[in-house]
Amino acid sequence: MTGEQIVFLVVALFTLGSGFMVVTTRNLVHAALWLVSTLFGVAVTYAVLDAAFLAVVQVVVYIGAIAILFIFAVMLTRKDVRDQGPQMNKNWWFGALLAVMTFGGLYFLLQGWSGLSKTAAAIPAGFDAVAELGNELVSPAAYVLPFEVASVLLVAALVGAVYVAFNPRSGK
Amino acid sequence: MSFWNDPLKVAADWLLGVFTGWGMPEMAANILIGFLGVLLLITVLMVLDIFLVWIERKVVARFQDRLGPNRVGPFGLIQPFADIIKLIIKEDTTPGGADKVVYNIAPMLSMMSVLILWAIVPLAPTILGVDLNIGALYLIAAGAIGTLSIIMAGWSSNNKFALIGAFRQVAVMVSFEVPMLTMLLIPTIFAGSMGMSTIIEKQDVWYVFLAPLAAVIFLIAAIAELGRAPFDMAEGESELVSGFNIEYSGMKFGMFYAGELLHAFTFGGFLAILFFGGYRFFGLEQVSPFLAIAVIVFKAFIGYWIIMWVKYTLLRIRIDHMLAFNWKFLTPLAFSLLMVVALMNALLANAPIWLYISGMFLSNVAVAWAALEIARSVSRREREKVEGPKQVVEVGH
Amino acid sequence: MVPLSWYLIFAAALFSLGLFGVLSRRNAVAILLGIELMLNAVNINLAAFWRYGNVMDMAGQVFAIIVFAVAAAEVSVGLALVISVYRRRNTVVADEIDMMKW
Amino acid sequence: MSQWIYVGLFFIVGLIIPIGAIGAAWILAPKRPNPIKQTTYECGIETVGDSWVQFKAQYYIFALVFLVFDVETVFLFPWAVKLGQLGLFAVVEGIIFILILVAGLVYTWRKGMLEWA
Repeated sequence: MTGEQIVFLVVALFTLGSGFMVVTTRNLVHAALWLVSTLFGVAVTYAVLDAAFLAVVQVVVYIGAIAILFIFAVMLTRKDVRDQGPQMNKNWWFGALLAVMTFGGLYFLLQGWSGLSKTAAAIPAGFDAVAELGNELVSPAAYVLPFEVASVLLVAALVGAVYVAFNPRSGK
Repeated sequence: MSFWNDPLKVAADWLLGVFTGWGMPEMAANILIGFLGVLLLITVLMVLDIFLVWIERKVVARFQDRLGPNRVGPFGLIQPFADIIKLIIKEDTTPGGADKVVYNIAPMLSMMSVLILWAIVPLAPTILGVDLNIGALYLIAAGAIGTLSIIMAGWSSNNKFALIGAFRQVAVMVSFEVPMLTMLLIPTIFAGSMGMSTIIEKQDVWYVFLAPLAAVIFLIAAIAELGRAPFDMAEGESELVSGFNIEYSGMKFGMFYAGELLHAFTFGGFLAILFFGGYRFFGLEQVSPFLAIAVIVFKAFIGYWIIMWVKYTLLRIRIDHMLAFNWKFLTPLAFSLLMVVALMNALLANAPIWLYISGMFLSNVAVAWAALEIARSVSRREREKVEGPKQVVEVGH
Repeated sequence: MVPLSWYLIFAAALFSLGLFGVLSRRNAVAILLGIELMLNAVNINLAAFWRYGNVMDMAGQVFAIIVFAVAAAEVSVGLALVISVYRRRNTVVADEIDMMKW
Repeated sequence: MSQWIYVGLFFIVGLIIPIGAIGAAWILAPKRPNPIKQTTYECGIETVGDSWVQFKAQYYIFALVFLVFDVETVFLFPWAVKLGQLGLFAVVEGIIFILILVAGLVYTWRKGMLEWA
């Protein structure tokens, strides 16, 4: 077993453990904090995969913005957070069954696929993923349309969210 | 002689020889050497941090026409060590009802978020931690961890003041992150890379001459990110007692305090790297890496001193004014500056260097002037709406 | 070297955890937390396929970045809806949000 | 990958140092807790009610606006890295991107959501 495999296994177990805590913890602030550690684990996975840009963006966007937003939202809807009633709905066993079946099905499908044991080629020297990404994102032959549409999507989300949550008619 | 030119490599090679001589595999030896180097750097930083306490207290004393610490040791130099001994042997109380695990993790994360920033600081052409090609974003990523530590501290303390302070501080930090990100784009455009060492190498002309307005906005956003006056909403002694760290005592409080000081110094360093040429000073860095380190530390101290100067001169701003300042003035200004710089960069791409520099400089000045004019006319209109036009007052006499 | 299958199985496990969270939590905010896990699992797959396929072809990373944008949009609108419902109905339990049912 | 090992080392050492400092304090400091010491500090006044006070929704608005701007500005970094080699066309694309972003800011501003009401 090489060093890289050990790093991967440690990170994967840490991430999955945190992910399990996210879906089972009763205290929602704790669930959000466990989400942060899951997301950090995923960021480390990107780093292991040499996707440096994705790794930092994961930390900046998910931990720096989305997790903060979750914590704010939990604190704004505080009454139910301390509700000590069951945090799982009555069909939770069905959800668990479906999740296990999904995992089993995916595992079964992956088993029969030939590309599975593929190993990665070395990254060519002097290859700058970020510059390449910049090239692709603005060249008309590649992904300029998704790039601009993403901007429109986010502005639409902003407008919608602001309108829904803080409609002046609904009180404050 | 070679140690004088490239101390890091010489030391690493020597250590590699020693470790492999003990029968260690080369990979493990390299990681161990990296670990020792990181440990050395961070230890030096912590010692520096101790002296930052002394410097900060001396400087604030001078600003307030006092002497500052002068009893323990010459010029009070031993004072910070006495403070540390006190912090260590002080009883560490945990408030009842606190969320113990989160409460204990928060100060560690706060300190860590500052220390990891030094991974990307190039101290000299040959002495740098890691030359990540996403350096500028790494700076923001470390800040995200700091933001998280504040909200964890505020929430887990089970104290109203702490939670309100944390919320305010986080709102301010995240808001000012937008102009900061935008201003990080400008050195990135000039250098064509996000890596800190590339940004320094490309700075034949300091970027502060190309984009003075960007340097000013970055400084403002950095001060807000640090949570220092005039943006110290979290502390707000008169309203919130001490903000998010109110329930912390002993060494855990010390971590927040030392982290804040080191953070300020680190941002002084980043200001120097991004806009003032980093370790470069008229070819001095070519003479010896040690001189390069001296140059960058000196520049970082100047940046730190400016941050202190602002802190002890200005008053705290009310939170609504502060957020309005960010979203209604600084963010639009930052985005317009970014658009102007990108456009000028494309238009002047083939121009001679003097035209490029003066064009950039003048466009920055023009943007700043226009922004201030608009702000002035808007604020005049606001004032007239509240007070009524000037003439009416005189007629009423 | 880590084989591709490890990443895919890791992502599948994370996806299943997220699915379990979405299907069985009562709190609407917790359901959104589960969705985040599922989106992250997808992103791991995209990054792994980029690394194990042709590195010069950036499609995997571009897709992952678009997923980031979608996740941000989803969180902002989703949480805004939850807060809006909380203000009108004083609850964030998904089962009790049944104004569209009769 | 190899450079990330050093970043990982920074994370590890950056955690070890504060743990060491707090651990030293934990070993050396006296520990005599009593209920009075552990009460919540509120300037000597006894705590009234719960620490989980109701928050202004305004904090959430700012976090929301920040989220959108954060994601979009991060998108601009690859563009900025490559800007020197790309033509005017790419610059115009970036400016359109920023203008769409500013339109969102203007909308929130006009709606009065940026006021601390």
